Amino acid sequence: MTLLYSLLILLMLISGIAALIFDKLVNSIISAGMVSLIAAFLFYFLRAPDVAMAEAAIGTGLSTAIFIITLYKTEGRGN
Amino acid sequence: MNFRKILALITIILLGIFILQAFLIIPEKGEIALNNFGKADIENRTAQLYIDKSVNSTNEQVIYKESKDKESGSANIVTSIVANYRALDTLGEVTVLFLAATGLSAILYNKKHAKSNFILKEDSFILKNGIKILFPLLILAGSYIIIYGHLSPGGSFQGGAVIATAFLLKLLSSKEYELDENILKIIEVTAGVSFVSIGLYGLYAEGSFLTNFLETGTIANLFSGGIVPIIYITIGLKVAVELTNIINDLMKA
Amino acid sequence: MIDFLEKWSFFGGSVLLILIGLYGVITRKNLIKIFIGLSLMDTGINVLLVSLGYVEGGIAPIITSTINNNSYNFVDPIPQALVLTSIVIGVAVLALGLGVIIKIYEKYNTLDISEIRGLRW
Amino acid sequence: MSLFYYTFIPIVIAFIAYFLNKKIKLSLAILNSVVFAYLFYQISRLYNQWNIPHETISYYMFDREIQLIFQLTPLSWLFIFMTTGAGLLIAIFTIKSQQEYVLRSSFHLNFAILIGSILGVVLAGDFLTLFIFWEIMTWSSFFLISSGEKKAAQKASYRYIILSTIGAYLMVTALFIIYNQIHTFGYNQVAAHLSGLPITESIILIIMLAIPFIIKAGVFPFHVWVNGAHSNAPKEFSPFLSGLMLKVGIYGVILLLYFVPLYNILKESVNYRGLPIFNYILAIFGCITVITGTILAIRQEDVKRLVAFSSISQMGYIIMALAISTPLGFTGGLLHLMNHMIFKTTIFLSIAAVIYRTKTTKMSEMGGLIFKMPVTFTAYLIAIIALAGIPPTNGFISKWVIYQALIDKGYIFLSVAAFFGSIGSFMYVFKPLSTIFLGQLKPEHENIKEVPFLMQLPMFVLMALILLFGILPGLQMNLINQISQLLNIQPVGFTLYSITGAFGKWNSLVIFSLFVGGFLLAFIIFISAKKSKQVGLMDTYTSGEYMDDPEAYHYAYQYFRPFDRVFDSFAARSLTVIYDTFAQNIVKLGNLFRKSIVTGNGQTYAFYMVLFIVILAFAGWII
Repeated sequence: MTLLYSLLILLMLISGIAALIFDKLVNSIISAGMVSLIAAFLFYFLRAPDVAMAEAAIGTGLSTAIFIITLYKTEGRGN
Repeated sequence: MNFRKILALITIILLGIFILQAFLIIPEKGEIALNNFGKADIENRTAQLYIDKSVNSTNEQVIYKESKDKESGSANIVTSIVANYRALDTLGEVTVLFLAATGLSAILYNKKHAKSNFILKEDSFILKNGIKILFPLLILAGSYIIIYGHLSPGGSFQGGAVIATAFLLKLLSSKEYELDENILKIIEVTAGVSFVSIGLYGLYAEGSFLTNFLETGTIANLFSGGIVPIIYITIGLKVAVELTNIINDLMKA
Repeated sequence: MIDFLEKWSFFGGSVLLILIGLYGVITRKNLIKIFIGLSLMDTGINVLLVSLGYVEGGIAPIITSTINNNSYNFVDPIPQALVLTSIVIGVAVLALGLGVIIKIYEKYNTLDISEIRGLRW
Repeated sequence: MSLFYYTFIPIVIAFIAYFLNKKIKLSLAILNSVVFAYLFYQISRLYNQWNIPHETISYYMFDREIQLIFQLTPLSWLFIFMTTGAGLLIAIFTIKSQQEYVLRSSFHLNFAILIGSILGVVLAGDFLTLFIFWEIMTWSSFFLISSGEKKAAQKASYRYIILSTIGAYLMVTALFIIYNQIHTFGYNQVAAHLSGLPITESIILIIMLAIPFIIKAGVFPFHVWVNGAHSNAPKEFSPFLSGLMLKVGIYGVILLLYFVPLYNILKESVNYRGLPIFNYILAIFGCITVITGTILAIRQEDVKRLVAFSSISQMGYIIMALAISTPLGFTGGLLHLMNHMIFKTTIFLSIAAVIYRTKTTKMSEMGGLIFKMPVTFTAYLIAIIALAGIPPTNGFISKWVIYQALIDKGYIFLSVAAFFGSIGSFMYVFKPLSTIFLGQLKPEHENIKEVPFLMQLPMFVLMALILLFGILPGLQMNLINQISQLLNIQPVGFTLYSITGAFGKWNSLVIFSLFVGGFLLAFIIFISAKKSKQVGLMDTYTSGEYMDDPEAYHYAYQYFRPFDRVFDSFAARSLTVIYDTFAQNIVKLGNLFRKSIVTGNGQTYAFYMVLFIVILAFAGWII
């Protein structure tokens, strides 16, 4: 079980780094959403179902959505 | 990697070392330090009183579907903290949310309204028809999460976010769809005012702000927890409306 | 190895996530990336707070039909309640920031922070 | 009447009248005149009542008793008498002259506060009281200067307030150092304490105390504010600024040199020809002030600037005379102080009258006003005769005493500077006379009339005073000898008509009779001789040349050009340029720092924050 957490955390860190490294902003945003999703899993494993739900709904869903909207309103307009 | 980035990296590594060494501090007597992972000492924390549902230390056991008239009768302890013990914090949090949404509409305020409120070039058939089925289901799910917030995992924040997501999908699905901002305003104001007036009634009836003045009932019944479910519903409405507003503003910008 | 991971994976991981976000805030040129960095820091802090309240072998602090009284080994609910509000505030503030970004883009027609010199005097 | 009320009344009346003035025009000017007249009357009754006890007003601040102490001495009586007298004359002058001036109400408000604060400075019995009123004086005069009608007034007042603030900081630092050691601000205690300290320490403290006074007096290294402030201040305030504000600085210098007997302390330091080095340096500064002021005054094209530079050079005389610390020098300094106040006020008032009618200060835009404004012309003429030091006016007597003092001690350099300044003053005061009042009348000034009587009245009074003190210097000497007695200085012998100098006696009655006789003779010749013909100013014959700048062909333009040419390089290296270069270099240094640290990039600031936190953590870790 510890190994599973550790792997998830590693994945989260890798996604975080990837979110900063990617050239295309869409990829960055999706990676950031990935970080939130893994964090939601981690919350669940930490016995915090409320927080996990909130993170899943808000961090993964809404945050990513408003990032994408902003992207389309700025540099993404026309793409 | 230019000089600037290397400098930033070194600084941040130093900062990380300083943060991490805080976890290694072994407390001396009378000092407070961070616990090791999984060794949280709940017995000596305020949390134990919240779990026992007795801030005044009567230490009776709380039993599912049996205990009555506990000071905060909700089965979900996180909910009882958010909506009862620390409800004043939550009021402040809702205020921050409100201010952020207001600030956003002030920043993005546009007299012309000429810009498209939509980001896709044309309506997607699948999304448009899928939403027709999904929208009421999402609203229902959100409402369930909010209303059962004091019994099961979930609550107003999660449910509010789900409802806001439903509106996001609706906005994405169709160019023509417009939210009626007046209704949003009315709901928002009603929710905020009722939250505060519940608090004020507590002040009037029990002597302090946001105190429980209803019967708390048996734990884990739907009608239990005193003012907790009512407050949670107002917060849920408020969160849902604010988040919907934020999305609406951003899409119309 | 397992002991070390068990002790440090959550704390170390969340602190590292905060530092990664901070590094992004300091070095990235694109405004949206800077905000991604901020949201990573946000997530990292939330994970750190919740993991501080974790109890070994603990269960979620909800009284249900199986967990039918409060003498079980619950995890600390207070950090969870705090993180719950923190997440919502986080997204609201993020939206406010992104609204500012949209306005900045309308004015300067770029997202490169080194070209937006509004803070000079 | 309690001494405190002399400072209190003008300030309170000023505020009351300020709000009254919003409703009723001119009420403030008239009320000010009435109040000043009352104060003048009260103060003149105080003459010879030197044994009024010290007056103490205590108040509590931070659980500590703080006292305002007021005292009356012959010296302070001289200054309060001059202040209220000049204030009264100027207030009368402004009733008519300021009818079109926009900032009228604030002018009178600040003017009354200024009068009150100067009274406070002069009546103060300890350094704290002096400092408080000193600051009120600085600020009210700052507002007065900055309310000038020209744009340059703001820059000039800025320069003034910067210098004043530097002085005030030095003074308050020195006072706190002293207070920390002896827990009192009294003049005598401070002087006693200073004489007990090691000589270097006490000299540093004395210099810190003296610099604000020297700045206000406009002496050489700090004279840069004077010309701008005098020439750009409202035309009615310039007389007061030159006539009294500069003298308050002199009061401070007298206070330090004689009243607080620092001379005794300084005697122990290095001496140069029997004079403490501090005094000698001060005298040299005074001498440089005379030369600088004179040379720069001769170059000016703007009449107010010209008179402003002349003020600088006359202040040099006073400082020089006071610094050499002989009985004759002290007497000469005080005499010149009074006389300079009288004739410089007259000059500025007459110029204010000219400006009131012509609305310009450029000499090359005026001419031939002698028949249009005869009273103003007479006032100006008599005043410049006094300024140039020609008998039978008061200016001659004071300069004569100063020369006596300088020659008696054998300071060749100082004497040469004094003579140079005297001849130079002759040159520069003649320039406005010949270009404003003599010469041809400008076509646009055909319809000019003499100023109203209320504006003539102060000029008449001052003219009478110039002649009175020129004939009867004993009136002033009476008071000056009382001051000398107070300060343990050997009095100078005098009668009503005569003063005994180092090399002989000056009998003004004989000289006056001679002058009147000579003048009558010259007048008869003038009447009987043929009159010169008046021609129009614009009849200039240009040989077919096109005149694109008629101003440059006016004979007032660059009047003393051959003389100026000698000093061109000197004027180019003026102290103002040096100060400006210094300021620019400081700005450059700041920019260098700013550009490397404050980049304008938000990210850099975020990085600074992180760095700061890391440094804090590191500091906490190593401690």
